[in-house]
Formats: sequence, structure tokens, C-alpha cells
Amino acid sequence: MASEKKTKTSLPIFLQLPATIIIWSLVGYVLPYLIYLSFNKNIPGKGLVFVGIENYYKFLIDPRVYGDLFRTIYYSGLGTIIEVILGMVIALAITNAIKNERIRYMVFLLFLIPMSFSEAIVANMWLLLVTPVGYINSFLKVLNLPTISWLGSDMALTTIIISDVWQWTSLPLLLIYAARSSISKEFYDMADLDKLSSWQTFRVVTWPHIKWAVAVSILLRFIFMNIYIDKIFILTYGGPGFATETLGFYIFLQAFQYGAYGYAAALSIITLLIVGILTYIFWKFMR
Amino acid sequence: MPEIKLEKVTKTINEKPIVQEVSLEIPNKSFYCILGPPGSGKTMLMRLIAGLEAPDEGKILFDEKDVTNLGPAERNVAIVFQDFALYPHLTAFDNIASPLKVKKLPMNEIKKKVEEIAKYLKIDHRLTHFPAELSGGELQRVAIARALAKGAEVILLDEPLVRLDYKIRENMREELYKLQKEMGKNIILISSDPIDAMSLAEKIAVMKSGKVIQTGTREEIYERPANIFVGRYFGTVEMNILDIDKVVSKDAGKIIIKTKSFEMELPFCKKLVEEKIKIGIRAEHLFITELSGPMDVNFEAKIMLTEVIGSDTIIHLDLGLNETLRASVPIIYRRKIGEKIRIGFDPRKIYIFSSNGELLARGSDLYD
Amino acid sequence: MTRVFLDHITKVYGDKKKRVLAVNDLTLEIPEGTFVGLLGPSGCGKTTTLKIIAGFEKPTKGRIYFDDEDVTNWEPRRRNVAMVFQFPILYPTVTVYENIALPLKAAKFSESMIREEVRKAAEIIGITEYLNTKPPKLDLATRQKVILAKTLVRTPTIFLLDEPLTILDPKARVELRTKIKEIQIGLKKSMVYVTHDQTEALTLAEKIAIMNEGKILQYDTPENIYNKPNNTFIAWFIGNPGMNHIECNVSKEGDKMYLITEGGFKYDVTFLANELEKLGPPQNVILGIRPEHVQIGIGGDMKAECIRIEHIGDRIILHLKLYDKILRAKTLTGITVKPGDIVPITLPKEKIMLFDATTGSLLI
Amino acid sequence: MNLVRIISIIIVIIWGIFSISPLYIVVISGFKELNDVFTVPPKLIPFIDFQPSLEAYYKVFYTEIGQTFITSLVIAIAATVITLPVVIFSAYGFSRFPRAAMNDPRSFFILLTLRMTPPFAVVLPILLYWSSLGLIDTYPALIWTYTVFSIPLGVWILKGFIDSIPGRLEDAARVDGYNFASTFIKFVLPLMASGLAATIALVWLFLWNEFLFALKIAGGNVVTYTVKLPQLRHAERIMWNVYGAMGTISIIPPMIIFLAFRRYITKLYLAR
Repeated sequence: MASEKKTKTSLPIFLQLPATIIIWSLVGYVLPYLIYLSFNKNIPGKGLVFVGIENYYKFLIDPRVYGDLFRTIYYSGLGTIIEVILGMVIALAITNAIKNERIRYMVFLLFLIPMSFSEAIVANMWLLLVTPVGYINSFLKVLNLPTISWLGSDMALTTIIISDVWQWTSLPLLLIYAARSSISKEFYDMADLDKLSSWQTFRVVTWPHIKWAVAVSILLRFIFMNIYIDKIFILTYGGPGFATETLGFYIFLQAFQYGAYGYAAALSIITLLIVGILTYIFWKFMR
Repeated sequence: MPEIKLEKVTKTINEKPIVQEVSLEIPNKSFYCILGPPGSGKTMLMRLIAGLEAPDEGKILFDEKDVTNLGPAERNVAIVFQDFALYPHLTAFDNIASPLKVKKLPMNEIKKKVEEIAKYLKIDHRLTHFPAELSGGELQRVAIARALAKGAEVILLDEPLVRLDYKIRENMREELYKLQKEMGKNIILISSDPIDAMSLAEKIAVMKSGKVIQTGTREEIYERPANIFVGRYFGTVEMNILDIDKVVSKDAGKIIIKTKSFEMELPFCKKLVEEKIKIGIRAEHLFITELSGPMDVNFEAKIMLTEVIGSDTIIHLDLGLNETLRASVPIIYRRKIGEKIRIGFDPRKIYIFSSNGELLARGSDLYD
Repeated sequence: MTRVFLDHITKVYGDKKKRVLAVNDLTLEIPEGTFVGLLGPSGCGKTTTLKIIAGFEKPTKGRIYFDDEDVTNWEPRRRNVAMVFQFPILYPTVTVYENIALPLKAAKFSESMIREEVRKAAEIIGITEYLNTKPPKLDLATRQKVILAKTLVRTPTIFLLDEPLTILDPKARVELRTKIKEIQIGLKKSMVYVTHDQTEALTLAEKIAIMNEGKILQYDTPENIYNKPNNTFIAWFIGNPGMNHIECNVSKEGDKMYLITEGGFKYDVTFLANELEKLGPPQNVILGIRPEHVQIGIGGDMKAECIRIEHIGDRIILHLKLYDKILRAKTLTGITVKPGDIVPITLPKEKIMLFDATTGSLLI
Repeated sequence: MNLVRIISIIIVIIWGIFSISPLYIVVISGFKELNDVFTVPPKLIPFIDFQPSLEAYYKVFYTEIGQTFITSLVIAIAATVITLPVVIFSAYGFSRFPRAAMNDPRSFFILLTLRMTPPFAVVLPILLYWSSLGLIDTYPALIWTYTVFSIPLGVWILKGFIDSIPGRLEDAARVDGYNFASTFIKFVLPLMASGLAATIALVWLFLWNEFLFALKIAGGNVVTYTVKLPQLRHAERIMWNVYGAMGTISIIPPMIIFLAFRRYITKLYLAR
């Protein structure tokens, strides 16, 4: 009898134990060490020297950070907006255009393929298209149009956004299509009987049912666009100049190019706080 | 075998009381029904009896033995869940055999037993099928068969009929009755449909908001509902409730009580004069005087609507002054809407409730 | 006001591998201003029939006529029908007022007229207080009322209702049932009402079509369906509980005619001799009698043992063992019978029905 | 046919071309000889525009490039295998005992945060951690790092699947008399088999594709193909056809997994 009660209370803890141990075996060191690093400075020959909040102060006065922040928000903001709007338009277009359910589902699956690849693979794939002698430019030549320097300072960030749109429009598409498909046909039957116009039907039937998916898409895309720097690393390595340098890539450079461990750590902590807040919003939203 | 006793059982989840201080005695080998509207805590009560949940407070006794902290495996109970909870990856045979396999019985014995039960429930031809291939009625039978296979003396049925078509329900009720009689098990039916309770149960516990409001036999609850809620709930056609405007004492031990639109005479009773009251009249206790002859209380009413159900008719009546009544008469009665008829009833049949809804007396009590 | 005529409608779902015959060569006429109930067990094709009338489904075969117009290929919006679904379909983000007003706005009515129409409809249904509320805040019954109000502001040719009360709790069900009946009486419009609940069909409809397996078994007034069911399925399906069926052999003894069973049951049917002669006479028949028509008590010419007493409200259902057959009798309370008692019973001549034992169809 | 529908069809066609053409170009590039890769006009149709060749694939499989695929495979499989039981326990706990001490929403939030952590922000201290242990650029270091970061992903996916198995079944099994362990083995595991397979596939795929950790935690002795691929660019003459071939090989596993688990697509990719 007593043992029954005991197992009941200890079982859940036992179930979480392995995961907890493994995670904290790394995070338990990494997180405190990251904080420790952020108050130190890596001086060649001397190693780490305590410098207080200097690294955080440097963040505030570093002119490069402001350019990076602007590019980060431009990159993830514009990318998110394009992806979500396109995703919604395509999701609704598929439903309108194709009446046969099996064909519609196959087209839908086809449109999701890009999202199944990783950031790094997509970047490498796009390299074939956008490199100066690549496919797109040779198409432009065939059409007698001027070629474009896709990875030059004017276009590079746009090119990265385009490759991201190619890959990730699938996500809003998936979520919004799923939400659209779960609307009972009876709603549309009713709108049909009420003789509502296409716009009225969208406003009172479709939109209320998909707005949740739209919001989730926006949050997810905005967060994930800021998590990975793979595309930037592979396509442009932050260049030319600072043209594609986001805050994330700047942290990477500080850490591994300039060896400024302390400053990189401070920037990392600021990033983690921002992502943490975004994650919290997402989490609250999902519940 | 087991007589089940619950003593002040309380269960709280997320600080919300689901079951509150419930005390019940469920006699041996009986057909017991726990009746209550959705959300009244009856399913939680079932889980407590089965041992799937442990109560926060109170005790559960099986034959005087405290089983409060025992799991369902150690209690002599089986459950037929509302959604049947059949294992989708196992055939009907394996589903039924599941409680036998735990006991590590030899395979041929398991086979014999499963086939015997399946035959009894007329599903022996469906044993090789998976749950996804069976109809609603068949799933129900497999679930019952699994419960029987455990050999438990107590079988808990959680809303076994709500998922079935209206007419299949009628047949299933018949079979549940037979099952209890022939197997001599203790069946506890959890239901929100008073018809189930009326037609099957020997004893009934009516629940509302986590509390047991009344227990008793069908007659006891029908004749003396503890309050207006039970009165309305426990019947085929909802009970009519009328507010009493005025109670006037009259000479010779009589009083007159007045609703908005009619009045009636009753023997003197102190309670009625002192308190503000309501009266309840069941639809089946109202008669059309032209057919039944004049009754003790008669009045005129306007027909709002007649609904013929088979051989019965439900008449919606307007008494004027915003008072309406529903009468159920055992004949086919078709009249024009708006026509006036005379209605009567026997004041012995009425229910007298206090203003907060508790039953004060039956009309017949006053005549003794 | 429109007469609707379904002419030999067949509807097949699915592809070659898995064909489902939902509606099977169905012909049905819904006269002007009539309330027709489509009654049958789940999966009998009644909802499909309704959707074919509305135009949401195209029939595989057959034609549909509104008056004399062939509307088979018309889109739903052109047919101008009003439909109430099982689950109240309301636009969730706009108020109840907007919900009711939207079809009028789409039809470009003037603002003041819309306001007047909505107010009137809301008053009839009794939802005026909810006009500024949004649907998700309302309970199911109120939402279904809003739908009813919405159908009122339009002037549809026909009302189609698809089990509108099934998901409601019993109390709301009765209330709304009454409301629907009142509306129909007030408007005198054609209505088709799909349900699996015989009570709803019997109380609401002027004519009932009983469906099973995609076919209409009987199409008649509620009284006739109750009193003269075409076959044993209908006899069982209608009634609470359904009709008793006793399988018997017909036997002739001199100029008398009896129905007998192996267990010793014997019932004099000499009064039907002529009709039976005309039929052949059949060897096996099913004797049908409704539980409420079995008479109990003095004067009974048969003895039956009471094996169970079931109470339903103020009615009693006695389960009687009559020789080798089980018979149910429904009476009022006030009878003092205990299980085990032998009670005399009568099966009144004028109430019995005979069905063919093999096909189940009504003989007499 | 109304206007909305016509516009819809045009949108679908345009997006279809935009979605597919990069894939097509990668695949044909892999079958080209180096000289055929970039030409004006581009050579697009095999056998007509250019003669398909396996040159690039020979280069992939007969040089050290091929080895990087095996490295990726080994690491991804090893980490998945370690992750699996841990994830099953944890996901089951979160799903079935939501009110227990370690399963409250806050713990789940920690997991989610870990899932959303940008690798670039933590790769430096992780690198320093492994070098302090002297394990930098070894299999164990990368495998362990991967395990830590795939647990949140796995739990997040699998919990969704376990949530959809009705808890009633376990109640029924308990009433039948099974104890916790046998209920789990006989009734829970078989029912979550497909979900488990999907989880394994997705976790594996996540690791197979990982780039930044592979670059920094390993990258010298232990080189995964994701790290190798961008390095091809630094060669004297860029072997674009090898790019195509490696790209083609790397998109095969995601495509297979994607098609195999298309039924759960919404669930899986919402988790990703």
C-alpha cells in the first residue's frame, strides 16, 4: 500500500531524470561559463582578464552593432512578412485552384519539399544559382538582359532573403493550409447559401479560422530566422564588407575570427535574452 | 460479493472540487445507477470506485475492507468505458483475452473462456476483427466482454448508451438488464439520461456539482424528489413548476393557494402559510377533464401546441399571465392552436417546494 | 412557395474500389408548404438527400425539380434554399446582428430595412438581447436559435434542417422543437427535416418519409405511419418501445383460422379469413401489436407471466412471457403486478397487424 | 470559372516552377561534367543539351569527400540512439503526468528555450568546454553535444504523438490488471510506434544536416559532409558538379523521410 503511493509520486521524476542529467551535463557548464566569459576579456598571452561590464558597455557604443541590428531586423522582418503573406496566398490559392482532393494534396506536398532541407543544404544549392557565372545569370544573358551581381554588396542580403523565402514559405503554407482545410465545408456551404461575395466569405469565414495559424507562422519564422546563420556563412560569409552581417554573424566573427571571447559572450547573452523573450511570447501564445 | 461503501469521499483537481464529500452504499449484486447531468462529477466518482484515482479525503470500502489506496488491479472491478477504450492494435479476441492473459492462464483455457463469453454476447463471429472494423454496437459488446472476462464482481459502465443510435439503445438496455440478472453481478451504471436510470436501476444516486443530492429507488426519487432540480431532471417530460403568489388561510382547516392564473384548495398546513412556496406538477398528472371527468382542481387553458408522439400527446398550454404548462396525455389528441380546454389534476399528486427549491411535502401528505 | 420533386435520384460515393450507395433510386415529392420529416437510422442516406436538394451534392443519376424547373445543375446560391445544419454554423468574429444581416447586406438591402428585418426576426425567435454578442460566447441552443432567425430574414423557397436538435441538451431540444413548429405554422413554408429521432419527426412533420439503406420505405402522415407501418422495420423503428413481433404459422381448423406457434400460442383470426384467403393463404406470418395496445386485466383470454417491470416516467412497460414468446405491454401506473404474476391479457382484434414472415411487409 | 480561381491557378503554377527549378538544377548539375555546369545558354535537358556523366559521383565516392558522408551518418545515428530512450521517458512523463513536480509547464518551457537557442550564441562556451576536457574535435564531443540539443526536439515531437493516444487505454489496461511496466510495453509502445519512427527520423535528419556545431566542435579530424561542402569553394577550381552531386545526395534522406511520414507532416514540422 505504501509502496503504491510512493511509486505514484516518484515515477514522473524517474522519467525525467535521464533527460535532465544529459541536458544539464552540458548546459550546467555552458551557461555559467558564458556569463563568466562576458565579464572577462581574452588578452593574447595573458588569457582571461576580468573587466567588469566593459563588454556590455562596448555593445552600446559599437557602431558596427547598430548596422548589424538594422540588418538583422530588416532580414528577419522582411523575410517573415514575405514568407507569411506568400504562404497564406498560396495556401488559399491551392484550395481555390484544385478541386480534386488527391491532386491538391500532392501539390501541397510538393510545395513543402524545400522546407525539409536544412539551411546549409539550401545555401549550397542556391550557390549554384546565384554565383556570378551561375544559372540565373546565364539565363539573363540568354534573354539579353544585364547580369546581376547576386552576391555583390547591393544584392547579397536580398539574395539571402530570396533563398530563405524559397525554403521557408512552406512553413506558413503548411500551417495556414492545415487551418484552412480544417474549416468545415458547412461554413462555405452556409456562405454560399447566404450569397456572400468572395471578399465577404474571406472576411467572415476564412480569416477568423486561419488568423491563429498566421500568428504562429509569424512568430516561428521570426524566431528561426534569427537562430541560424548558416545561409550567411555559406553564401556570403557576412560580406561583401558588412553587407550581410547580422548580429548573429557578428558574434560568430568576434568569437572565432577576432578571438574576442568576452565581447562575443556578452553579445550572446543579449541575444539569448531577446530570443528567450520571443520564445516566451510564442509559448504563451501556444497555450 | 462486494458491498461498496464510500465515506465522505472528496477529490479536488487543480483546486476545483470535482467530487465533494460523497457517501454512498452500493448493495451487493444490484443494478445501481449514478445519474447526473454532464459535469456533475459522476465519471470521477466512477474512477474513484475503480481505483484509477485516489481520493484526497475519505474512505472507500469493499465489503468492509479499506481499499482506498489499492490500484484497480487489486480491486474486484471492471470498467466499460464510454469510448470503449479497446486496444486498437489488438483483435477483438485479444482485447477480451487481455485480463485473462495477465493472470497467466494457459492458452486453451483463455480461448475457451473468451469464446464462451463472446458467444453469450453474440460476437463470436467477429473475434478475429480489429476494433476499427466493428460497428458501434459490436464495440460495445467487446468492451462488455472484456469486462466480464476479468471475472470481477463489480462492473462499472460509463455512459454505455450515449454513443449508440436511438433505437439500438433500446435493445442494449434490454441486454444490460439480462446481463445483470443472469450473471448476478454488481453493475454500476453511470448515466446522464434519466430513462436509463428509470428502466434499469434498482437504486439511483442523483449527482449535481460533485455532490450526491439524493439516493433511493426509482419510486422514491420519482415520488419524492429532494428538490426542484431532481424533480425536473427525473422524468420523461419536464415537471411544471409554478410560483405561488399567495396562500390564504380559510376556515375549517383549509387553505387556498393561488398561482398567477388559478387557485386550489388544500388541507391546512402550517409550513405552507409560513414560507414562500412553489408547486410542481408532472405533465403526466394533468388531465383533460372532458375525457377524464372533472378533477379536484380544474381550470381553463389555451392550447399553444400539440405534439403527438406515438400514442401519447404533449400539450403545451397557456394559462395567461405568462404562465404555461405542459401536459402529457396517453392518447392521440389533436386540436387547433388557440382552442380553450379545461384541464384538471389531483392536488394529492402535486409537489410543494420551498422558495429555494427543497421539497416540503407531497400534496397527499396534507390529506392524512 | 415551391413544390420540390426528386425524380429517381441515385447517389454513389467513392471510386471503383470502394463504392458507397448513399441514395438508391429515390423519388420524393415535397408539396408546397408542407413539413416533411426524413426519418431513419444513421447512415440511411437522409442527409445526402438533403444535400442533394440544397445543391451541395450532385446526384449520380436522376433529376431535381423546383416547381417545373429542372434545377439539377443549379449551384446552391441559385436555388435559394435556407439550411440549418446539425452544428450551428455562425460566423465567429462578427456579432449575432451581423450574422443575421450578412445575407441581406450581400443582397444589397438598404441599411434601415436590414435593421428592421433583423429586429423582427430576433424578436420572433427571442434572441434580441444577444444581438450585440459574438457567437462563441453563446451556448449551443442560442446559436441554433440565431441560425433560425437568420433563415427567417431571407425569403427562401424551402427550408432544409439537418438534425438541428441532436447536439442540444434535452431541455433545449424540447424548447427549440416547439419554436420550429411555431415558425412552420406561422410561415407555411415547405420544410424538410432530417432526423434519427422519431419523437422529433412525429411531433413536427406533416408527412414523414422513413428511410433505410438509401431507400424510402414509407411516405405518409405520422398517424398512418404509426397505425399502418408498411413493414416490420418501420413498425419496430416507430414507437417507444417498438412494436411486438410474434412469428406464427397460419392454421385452418374447420371454418376457423388460427395463428399458432410451437410453444402453444393460439390466436383466432377467423375475422381475417377472407383477407387471408385472398393472399393465398400464407404459411408463416408475423403478428404485430404495439405495446400500448396490449390490454391487461380482467377479461383477458390469454395468460402471460410477467417477468420484468420497467418504469419509464409514469408509464410501465411489462415484459410478459406468453408461451414461448416475449411480449411487451405499456400501461399507466396504478396497476399492481409483480414479477412472477400471471396476468390475463387481450390482443385487441382491431389493433393487430399481420406481416409477411419472409419479406416483413404488411399483409393486413 | 471565376476570376479568383483563374488567379489562383496562375499563382499555383508560378510557385510550382519556383519551388521545383532549384532542385532540378542541383540534380542535373551533379550529372554534368565540370565544363557543362555553367554555360551560356545553360544546358538543362539531359541527353539533348549535355551528356550525363558520373564524373562528379566518382569524385565524391573515391576521395575523402565520401568519408565525410560516413562520418555524418555515424554521428547522427549514434546521437539518435542515445537520445531515443531518454526522449521516450521524458515525453511520456510530460504527456501523462502534467501536474507532477518536474513536468510543470516551466520545465517544458526550459526545453522549448533550449530548442530555440541560437547555436551561434552558445557554440563558443561549448567549444571551450570540450577543449577543457581535451575532447575537442572527437566523435564523443560532437555526439554528446548533438544528444543534448536533439532531446528538446525529440520530446516536443513525441509528446504530440503520445498526447493523441487516449489515456483511457492505459486506464483499461490497469483495470485489466497490468502493472505500469507491462502496460507501457504492451499497450503504449505499440500504439506510438509510428510516432516513434517519425521522431527518430526527424531527430536523425536534424543531426544529419547540422552545420555550425559540426564546424566548430569538430571540423579538423572529424569532418561531416555539411562542413566539407562549403570548403569545396576554396579549391583552386571550384568543382561545381561535385556540389551538385553532394547536394543531390544530401537531399535524398530528407525527401524519403518527408514522403514516408507525410501523414504527420503538420505535427512534425510545427515541432521543427
